[in-house]
Amino acid sequence: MAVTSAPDAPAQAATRQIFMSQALHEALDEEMARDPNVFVMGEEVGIWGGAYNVTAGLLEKWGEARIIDTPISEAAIGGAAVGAAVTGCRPVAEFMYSDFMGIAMDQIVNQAAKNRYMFGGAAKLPITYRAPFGAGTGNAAQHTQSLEAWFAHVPGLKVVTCSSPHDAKGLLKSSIREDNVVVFFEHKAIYSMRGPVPEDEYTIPLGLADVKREGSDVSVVTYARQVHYALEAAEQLAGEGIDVEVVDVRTLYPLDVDTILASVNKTNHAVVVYEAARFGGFGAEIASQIQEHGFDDLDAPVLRVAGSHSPIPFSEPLEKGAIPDPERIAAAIRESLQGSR
Amino acid sequence: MAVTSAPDAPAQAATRQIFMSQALHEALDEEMARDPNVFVMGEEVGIWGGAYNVTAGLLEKWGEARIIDTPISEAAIGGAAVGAAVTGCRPVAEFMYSDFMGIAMDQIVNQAAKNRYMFGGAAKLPITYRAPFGAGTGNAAQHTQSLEAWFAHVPGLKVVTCSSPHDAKGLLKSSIREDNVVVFFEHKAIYSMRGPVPEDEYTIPLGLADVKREGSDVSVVTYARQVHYALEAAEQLAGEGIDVEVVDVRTLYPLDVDTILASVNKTNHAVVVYEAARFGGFGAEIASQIQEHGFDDLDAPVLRVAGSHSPIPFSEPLEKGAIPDPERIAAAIRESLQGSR
Amino acid sequence: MYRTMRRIRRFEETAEVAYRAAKMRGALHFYIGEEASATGVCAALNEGDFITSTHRGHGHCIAKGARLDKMMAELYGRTTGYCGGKGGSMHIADVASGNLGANGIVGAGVPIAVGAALGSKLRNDGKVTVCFFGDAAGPTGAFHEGVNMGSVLNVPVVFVCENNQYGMATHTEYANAAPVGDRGPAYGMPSERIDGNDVFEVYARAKVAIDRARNGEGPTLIETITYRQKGHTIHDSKGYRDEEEIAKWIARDPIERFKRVALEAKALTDEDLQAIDDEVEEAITQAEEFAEASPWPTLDAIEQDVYV
Amino acid sequence: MYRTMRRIRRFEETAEVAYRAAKMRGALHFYIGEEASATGVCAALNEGDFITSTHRGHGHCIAKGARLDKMMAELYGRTTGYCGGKGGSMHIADVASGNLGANGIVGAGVPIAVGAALGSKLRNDGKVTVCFFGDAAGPTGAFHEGVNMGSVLNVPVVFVCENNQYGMATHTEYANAAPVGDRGPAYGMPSERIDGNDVFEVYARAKVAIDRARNGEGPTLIETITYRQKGHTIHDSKGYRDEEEIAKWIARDPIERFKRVALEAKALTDEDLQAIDDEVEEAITQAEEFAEASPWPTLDAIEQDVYV
Ligand SMILES: Cc1ncc(C[n+]2csc(CCOP(=O)(O)OP(=O)(O)O)c2C)c(N)n1
Ligand SMILES: Cc1ncc(C[n+]2csc(CCOP(=O)(O)OP(=O)(O)O)c2C)c(N)n1
Ligand SMILES: [Mg+2]
Ligand SMILES: [Mg+2]
Repeated sequence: MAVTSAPDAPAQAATRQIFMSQALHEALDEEMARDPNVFVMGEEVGIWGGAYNVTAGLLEKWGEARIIDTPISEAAIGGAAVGAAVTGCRPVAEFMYSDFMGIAMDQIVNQAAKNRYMFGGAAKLPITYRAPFGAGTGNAAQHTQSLEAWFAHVPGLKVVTCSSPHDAKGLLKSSIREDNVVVFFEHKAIYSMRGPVPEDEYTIPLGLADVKREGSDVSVVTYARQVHYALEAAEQLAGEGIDVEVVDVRTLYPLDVDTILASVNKTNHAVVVYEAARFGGFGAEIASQIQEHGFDDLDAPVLRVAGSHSPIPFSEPLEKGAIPDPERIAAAIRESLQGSR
Repeated sequence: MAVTSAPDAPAQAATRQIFMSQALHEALDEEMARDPNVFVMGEEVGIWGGAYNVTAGLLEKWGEARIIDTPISEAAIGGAAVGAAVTGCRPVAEFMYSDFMGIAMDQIVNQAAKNRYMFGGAAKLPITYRAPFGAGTGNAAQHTQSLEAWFAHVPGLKVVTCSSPHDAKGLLKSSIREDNVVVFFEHKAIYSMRGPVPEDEYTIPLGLADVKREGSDVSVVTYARQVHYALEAAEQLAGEGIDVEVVDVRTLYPLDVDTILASVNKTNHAVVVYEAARFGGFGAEIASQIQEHGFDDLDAPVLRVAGSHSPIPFSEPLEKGAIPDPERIAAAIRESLQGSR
Repeated sequence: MYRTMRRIRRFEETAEVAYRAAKMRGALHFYIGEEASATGVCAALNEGDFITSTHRGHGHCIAKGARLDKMMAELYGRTTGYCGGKGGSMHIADVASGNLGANGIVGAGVPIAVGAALGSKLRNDGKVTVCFFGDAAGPTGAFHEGVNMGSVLNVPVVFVCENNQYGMATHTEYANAAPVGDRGPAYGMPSERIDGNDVFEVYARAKVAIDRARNGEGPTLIETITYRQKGHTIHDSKGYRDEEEIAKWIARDPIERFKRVALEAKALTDEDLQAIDDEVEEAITQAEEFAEASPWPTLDAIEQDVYV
Repeated sequence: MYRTMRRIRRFEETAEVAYRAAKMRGALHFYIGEEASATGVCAALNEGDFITSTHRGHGHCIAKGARLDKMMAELYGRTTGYCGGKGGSMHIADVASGNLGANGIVGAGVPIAVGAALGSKLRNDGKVTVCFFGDAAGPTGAFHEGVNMGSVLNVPVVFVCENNQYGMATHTEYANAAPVGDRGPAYGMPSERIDGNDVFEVYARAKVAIDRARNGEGPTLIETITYRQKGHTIHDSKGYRDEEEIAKWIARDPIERFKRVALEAKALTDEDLQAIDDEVEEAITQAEEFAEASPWPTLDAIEQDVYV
């Protein structure tokens, strides 16, 4: 894990190595302690402890009133969060897999995202929708999607991802404290990744990208699990004398365009990496902004490395081949630099 | 209406001026006559005749077996189309407003779009989902969205739009004949626009963009209602000596990148126009592709003119201001050309 | 209650005239003929209780205590409207008075109401939420998920299905395999179908359900049987209903009926009613003038209120 | 029917061993203990009739007549599997035999089944569709919209809720405000709750419903009460059930029960059963060998089969 520059993480505080799932758990637990209006609802968040163990133990600690197991009713989960939020609660609603958010799209998009606006600002919706996303677990097409582009395109939502336990905790805490609707995506292949997390409390503001590795030759702009693949590619290329900068955008909306542009201004080359299907994915927004605002900085087109134009296949070799990996990222970086070096 | 170059529209056939709603109606009617497996289902498609009159009269002609009024059950409409299609029908399922597709997202995305793939090619899903979209009618935030970017991002779907009665009819007929799932968006502000439609039967293949106006200085790439605004802007700018080419992409997936690139190769300037919220909209995909494949052709960054980062407001001046109009398109064109002329 | 029904009726009649004079646009759904439903139910609520409403929401809004001037201004799309002109008829909310909003999505208010009631349970604030929805919401997934969840979580909510016989041109008996008000057993809660044009009955039955909810005894499902005297929207001129049916229901008009009963029972005199009518008329005139005189929003408002 | 149940049981036991030997990955949901439900229902179907299945779909698939070798190969992720390795356990379909697919989305099969039945009605092909779903699908909007629409459109479909007591760790009585099999009245159709571990009863009751559907008399809702003997997936080792409960249900194992009844009634002898077991064992071995020997798909397959 490269250095993170979270502005308010204490510089010398004691840290431990914990799993990302544990970091998320701590964020929930601490925010529940901090604010009695925070509660958690979702399928299997209580007795089971969450499909990825994030909420394990919270039911025992906080009781049924605040750790609410729901029936399989994604639309009602999405909508109940709206009603609870408008009337003063601060719900954290979990979708077991982001793939199931299709069922709740109306509530998330037509209700949660728009209520404040439609009511002329007379309502506040401090909701956090948590959802695991991404491939790599052999769960096939209906449990592996990366749908962040849908939500980033919806005015009224903020969209957050995380690539490390440290970021996960700090960003989730900020998301819960937000007075806006946040869709918080957790990549399921990195729940069991360990990383340093301070003992002391900290938060990470939304809307700030983080340079996970500094470099001078090319900017790789990415988020969530692909940050790790990008870092691997960077290590690989370091041996070839290519110095790669890796920018983790973290928050998709609001997007920290300044940090991205500053990086491209330095490197003059950009590769955008995301796991979702390439066509129409969130990386297209990043690429568009880079070329629009950094046109004169670019020595080569912004390239994209992304998922295949297919649902995620089940069979292991196919699943692996359907999403970016360090080799494909490295190849795109080489392509980007071709001619300019 | 500028000249359309639909390849298989007979050159000299008799045409009439009809509404876009009528053109769509004819497409449905003709395809129902052509193939007994075609049927129409949706809310108020029968007795009421469709919210925008497209299906008016079809119930009387084809009967309840093939013009099926459903309860308000968007998920079931989306899913029933899947079951009917897999077993050999060719359903045309209508969502009264594309805004309601949030309720059917799971069925459209997890079922319709993926069934064939998940089953290893052992199923065919000839479904057409029709849906009115877009602003301009004062119907406020939940009846005016432009959600095409969601669907274009989903492998397994084809996404079609139309900007004229001629295109509407030809493209809808092709969509119905497609053996894949098509999401067919109709901009509700142009249902009552008239245009020439041949008397004789014709179809327009999916996947072909159409140059609605030729020009040499800048390429405006757009679709649906914004084609008209782009043409208005082009007329306006012609007076200033700026020669604008207007490319109507028509099919968002598969996207006719070749036609777009050929245009940019000629003009060296591109402005992408769409009505949806700018951030993460489909225009980002178009812009990304142009800069990626046409980097050396570009004398300026690809600019985007798009909707505000807000739900669509109700009040007339706000609604107008929230979406692109000819003035804003013209301004972006001037900006694109600034410095290079 | 007469005042409330009269306010609803006259508000809408006035809006219709303004709309036809092109002073408004967009969708306008009239509650005319259904006034007893919102009025009776809301009369049984305490101040501070919550409601969720529908696309046909003027009645709920007025019955819950909204100001006519701010409503009318919203229909006019002016800054002084409840939503500053951003919402329009279909999205009027008055969160301060407990109205969590009209809703353009059929059925969508049901889970929202359950969430509001869940909040009340959590905060132990003693409030009840009433969820209004139309008969055509009966087939929606949101209705089902919401009502089931409300029952499972045992929250203080009352589901009120307003059966005005139609959803657009579709008859309720076509769309619903069984009447909504008969479905209580499927959700482990009491349910009943009542005369929605009798404001006294509506009040009495709603009161029982609301008390039950407030006492922590769980949700109730009530179907108020009524009739949409006008078309689905102001633009509906379709011939899917016969005149006879409409006439039959106009004869059962809830306001006229109230008058008859009240006069017969000598609870009110003609003069009393006239006084109320006059008062309502004044409020309506004032609302219209207020709306007409209010400023239009400016373009800088477009991207405001999206986020806090 | 014994053969079918035995095939299901042994297929899954074999898959479990292979999975634990890391020959498979992803999600694996065992139907063990519930075999009588799929077996009884599918035995009452004609060839060519349709079913929709669930994430726990091996039983439905086998009972509908699928080949074990192609199923096993799919679990192994090989090209020779039903889906060429693209679907895996949760997405096996055999459209040719009428199995319209397992489904990873709880409740999502319900509208699909209604659509298949609607197709049959349109084509007048005399086919019936059976929709299998779990008890935890009872609260979903898809269930409600689908069942209501099936009733409204009066299509030849039979809804079979397999109540195995749990959805993951959530007890069915917690999630469902009322049992699914009691909800017929809410959808204007007959419904019943039956012993899902008694293959004869399941067959008999399913037959009645299927005949009814085939005769154009409309849908039926059946709840087969059974038990998930294993965890939710192969990875489930949570302690939310007590051993006693599990033991009680293992004592009611549908296969052992069938044996007892068949032997007592002298319908079959020990030798008959043994012969079937041997035959099944051979098929299983063959399936495993077939899967093991089958090639992995190559990368060019990734973007194939997305479109026709
Ligand atoms: C989910 C959804 N589907 C369809 C519509 C379009 N629509 C608006 S109102 C309406 C009829 C609603 O009928 P009902 O619920 O009975 O209320 P009523 O209009 O009779 O008051 C329909 C179909 C919608 N707004 N939302
Ligand atoms: C819509 C949806 N929500 C949640 C899940 C996650 N999930 C998979 S199986 C399951 C439990 C299903 O229980 P039930 O329907 O009773 O079937 P069973 O597993 O008992 O066979 C859950 C919650 C899902 N697959 N789909
Ligand atoms: Mg109605
Ligand atoms: Mg179950």
